Amino acid sequence: MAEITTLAEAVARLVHDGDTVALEGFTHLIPVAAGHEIIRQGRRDLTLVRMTPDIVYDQLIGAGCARKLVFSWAGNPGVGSLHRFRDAAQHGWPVPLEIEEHSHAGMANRYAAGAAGLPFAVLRGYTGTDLPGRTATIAPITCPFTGEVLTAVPALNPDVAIVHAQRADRHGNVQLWGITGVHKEVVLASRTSLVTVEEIVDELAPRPGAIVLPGWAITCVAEVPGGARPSYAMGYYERDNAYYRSWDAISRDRDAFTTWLRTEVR
Amino acid sequence: MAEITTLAEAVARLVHDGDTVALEGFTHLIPVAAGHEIIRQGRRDLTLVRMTPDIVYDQLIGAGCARKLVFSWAGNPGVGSLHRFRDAAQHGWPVPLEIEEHSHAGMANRYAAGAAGLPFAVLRGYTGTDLPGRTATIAPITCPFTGEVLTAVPALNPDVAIVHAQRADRHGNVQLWGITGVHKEVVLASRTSLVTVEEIVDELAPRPGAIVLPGWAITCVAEVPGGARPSYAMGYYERDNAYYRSWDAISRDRDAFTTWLRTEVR
Amino acid sequence: MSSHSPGEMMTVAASRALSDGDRCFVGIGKPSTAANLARRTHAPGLVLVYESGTIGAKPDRLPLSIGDGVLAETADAVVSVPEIFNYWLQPGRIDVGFLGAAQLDRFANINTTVIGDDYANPAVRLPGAGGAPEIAASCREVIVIVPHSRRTFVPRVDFVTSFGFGAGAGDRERHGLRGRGPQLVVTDLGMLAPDPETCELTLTHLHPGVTLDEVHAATGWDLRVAPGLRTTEAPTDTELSVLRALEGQEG
Amino acid sequence: MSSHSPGEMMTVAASRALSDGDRCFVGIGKPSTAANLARRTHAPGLVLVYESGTIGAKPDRLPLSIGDGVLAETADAVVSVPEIFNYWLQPGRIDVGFLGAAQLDRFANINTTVIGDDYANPAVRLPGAGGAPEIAASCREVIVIVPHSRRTFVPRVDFVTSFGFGAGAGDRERHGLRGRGPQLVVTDLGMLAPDPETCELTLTHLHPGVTLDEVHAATGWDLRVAPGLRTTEAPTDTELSVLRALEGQEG
Repeated sequence: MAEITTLAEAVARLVHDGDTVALEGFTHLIPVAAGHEIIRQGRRDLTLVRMTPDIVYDQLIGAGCARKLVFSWAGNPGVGSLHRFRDAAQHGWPVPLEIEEHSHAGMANRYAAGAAGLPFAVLRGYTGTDLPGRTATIAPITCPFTGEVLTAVPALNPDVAIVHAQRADRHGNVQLWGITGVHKEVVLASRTSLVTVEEIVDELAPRPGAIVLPGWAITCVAEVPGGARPSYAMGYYERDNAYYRSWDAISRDRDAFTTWLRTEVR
Repeated sequence: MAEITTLAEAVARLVHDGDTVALEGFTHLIPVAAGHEIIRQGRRDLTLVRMTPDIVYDQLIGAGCARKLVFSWAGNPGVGSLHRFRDAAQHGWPVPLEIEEHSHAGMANRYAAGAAGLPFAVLRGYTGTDLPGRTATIAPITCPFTGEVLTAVPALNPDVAIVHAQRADRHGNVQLWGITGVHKEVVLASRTSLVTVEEIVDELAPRPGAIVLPGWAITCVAEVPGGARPSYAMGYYERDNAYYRSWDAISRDRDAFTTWLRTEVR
Repeated sequence: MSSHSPGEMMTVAASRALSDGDRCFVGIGKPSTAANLARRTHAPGLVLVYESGTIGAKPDRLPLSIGDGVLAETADAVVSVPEIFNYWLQPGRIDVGFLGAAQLDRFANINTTVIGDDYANPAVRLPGAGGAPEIAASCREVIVIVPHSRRTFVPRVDFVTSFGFGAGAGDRERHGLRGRGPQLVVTDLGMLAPDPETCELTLTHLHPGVTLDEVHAATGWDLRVAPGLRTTEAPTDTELSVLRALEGQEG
Repeated sequence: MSSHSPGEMMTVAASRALSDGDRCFVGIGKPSTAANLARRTHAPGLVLVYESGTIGAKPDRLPLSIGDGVLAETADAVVSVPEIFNYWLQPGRIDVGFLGAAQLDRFANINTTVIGDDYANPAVRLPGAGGAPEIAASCREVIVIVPHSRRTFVPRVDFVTSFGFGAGAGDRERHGLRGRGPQLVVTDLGMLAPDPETCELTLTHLHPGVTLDEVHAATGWDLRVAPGLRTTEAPTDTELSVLRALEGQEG
């Protein structure tokens, strides 16, 4: 049974310096408020995992929380580069950032293997590209029946998964709908998990397209209305596109970013 | 785009002597009417694939349609044995039946690998049991990252998948809900597919718990109300438990079965 | 205290082995009855998971198959069959798996495949594995429910469909199996548990009114008796009335 | 006939490459605009598949991201991200994949990872692979949309993020790749296609008003011209008005 608690308590309890932490949400239901709480609590040396590091990871990286990033596409979607990510990866500011990069198919399968309790996943992927030469966590594997050579990637089993969802009930059962991305996989793959939700309700009325994650498979649930802004929560609010665009200017400059961090997060 | 046609036309077009055919439906939405049509059309030498061969496979086997059965649990659920299956496997009546047996986890993963276009799947399964010694399609596989030894099973890619569902629209998009079993996997794993449905409607109103298979991923759709009886179709009719019980007496005896076949199917 | 049948005692004893909050992988028949009884008595928070993909089912009557519509209608979540095995059973999320057996041996290996030594020409062809091999491998522990008879309780199963303790202590570890295996066997005569040292099944409980001789007569090997053999507590009035109400609904 | 911009010509030319009924794996930006334009003009039955898991999306406006809510709301089915890659892209169910590029070389290999020779200390760190490597591998064919410039059209990409034809003919087959790879490159100046023999990209079309010299000047290798070089048909009034209505809606 998930414990229903505050965001601050949940992050304090689950996220420790040096942990491997995955904040997921494929364009939808991104747990931005939880990311800010990690910054406020001053976590360091995190290995951050995410298929699509975008604004919230740029913020975590710029705030110096991360020593490593595991990802498949790092950018400000529809706008351009992640300047804090580039500054850390290219110039080591504020701290050096190691990277481990995959494709979406590889990352999705790594979570799926983690959720399934397997040490690796098999896919048709990466073939002919320069990624296997740069990423140690890509290896060939031979089909024992046909002899065909495919690609293996190791499971991802983060210490903590953090995702956002629309609703939970008082037992911590979580309901989400719309684009569900890798929400289920990352929660099931991780040793512990935190789900922030728009609201906690007495009963989860069934809804077309909705999936439910049972409360007993989740560690903590925290009610955080608006917790996915500036991304969106279908049925609650739309994506704040102006914010994505405005992030470009804030993040381009170390001083502007530092000011933003001091005034908006800490 | 799926072609919407009659059951007889679809079976005539898709199911040929010697084909590998999977009629799926995990206790729910079992395509019984389609199985009877295969019997009526007199198909022979089929390799029949199904996780849970039950009454309809007992009938197909008793009618002499099959030369091989690939399965994980063969019985009359809640009642007992499949007498036609046993008679074919043990005494070769009406024709000998080769068997290839797996566990549910293995079969489900074989379909999933087939749907994913992979030659094999990896699972933690069969370990320590006598199944690998009897079933050639089970092999060890070593994780290239940890060295751990797991189990591989080859993909299933039947010539034809046949399943039943609640509804389709006029483009052949299929909607089903309740226990969906391996419906999606078997349709996607197979070279061609037939979905029988309770009704064809103008529009598939969204429904909690429902999944949709796009019409372009299906070969034929046929409207066959009651096509899953004596199994059930959630929202349409209940399981006919008396029929499952009555099958025991019919199937125990070759003559009784032959009479049933002549009067009820042919 | 009303009288009870051996079958009722078996179901009640199995239900008591389930703790509130346990996640239980349930097969149809006695396991389902026992699990539903537990949920209505001492374990209201028991999470019922069926291999048909229903997680957290709360049926208001006994389901008639592992894919009964009442399971889907009352579940917290309904997932595909590949998902239930891969994401929910395989990683060890399930506390207790319930299994039956056509044959069970002194090291709790289970046969539901064939009776007889010749796989190709068996004396009896049984239904096969179903979900059992992976339930036996992956659940934290396994409970076997099986009526006691010499036909069933054999020194060595003809076919290992589901692995118990193999040839004895250490075999599960050697195979890399993560679950603890069969920790309890409930029959209509008593209860057995693996010896902590040897993993051989030993008799720990006799059901009320059953004699040791009866158990020996129904067991196909020289069954050892655990130190401090006890008598199972008879079903309470509540257990019996809830069980009978459940079974009366069936069919 | 109203005048049009080079960008409009590029989008229109790409949209024309899509056939009615095609299943198209769509990225955001120009590919999404081109696909939505095609669906509103000559290919109403085009099936739009986005990597966010939306299958058969029918957006009534241009989506703002590959995970825009309008895609989920209008899709025939919404599936998880692992499923969209494993069950839908990987087995070859998609006819056309649309890709962009930061660098594209003469054998249609694509770089979206790093500019510069030193992966650890790149001149420019780009977003990375995303879905592209497997789109390039698994779709029946790939269309690349990319503005023409020497910075982009390089003899050899600094990093192969997505495999085109490697070092030339036969390389896809040697790698066991099933899709036919990039069959069309649409730029703001013209269109390129692989030579049937060598797989080297050759110029097949000039957009109206563009000269061969302009194309050579914007290409970082000695670009060969296909036999029978043609001029792209200018956008029709319908194409332009539908495109402008679409783009007016954006943002």
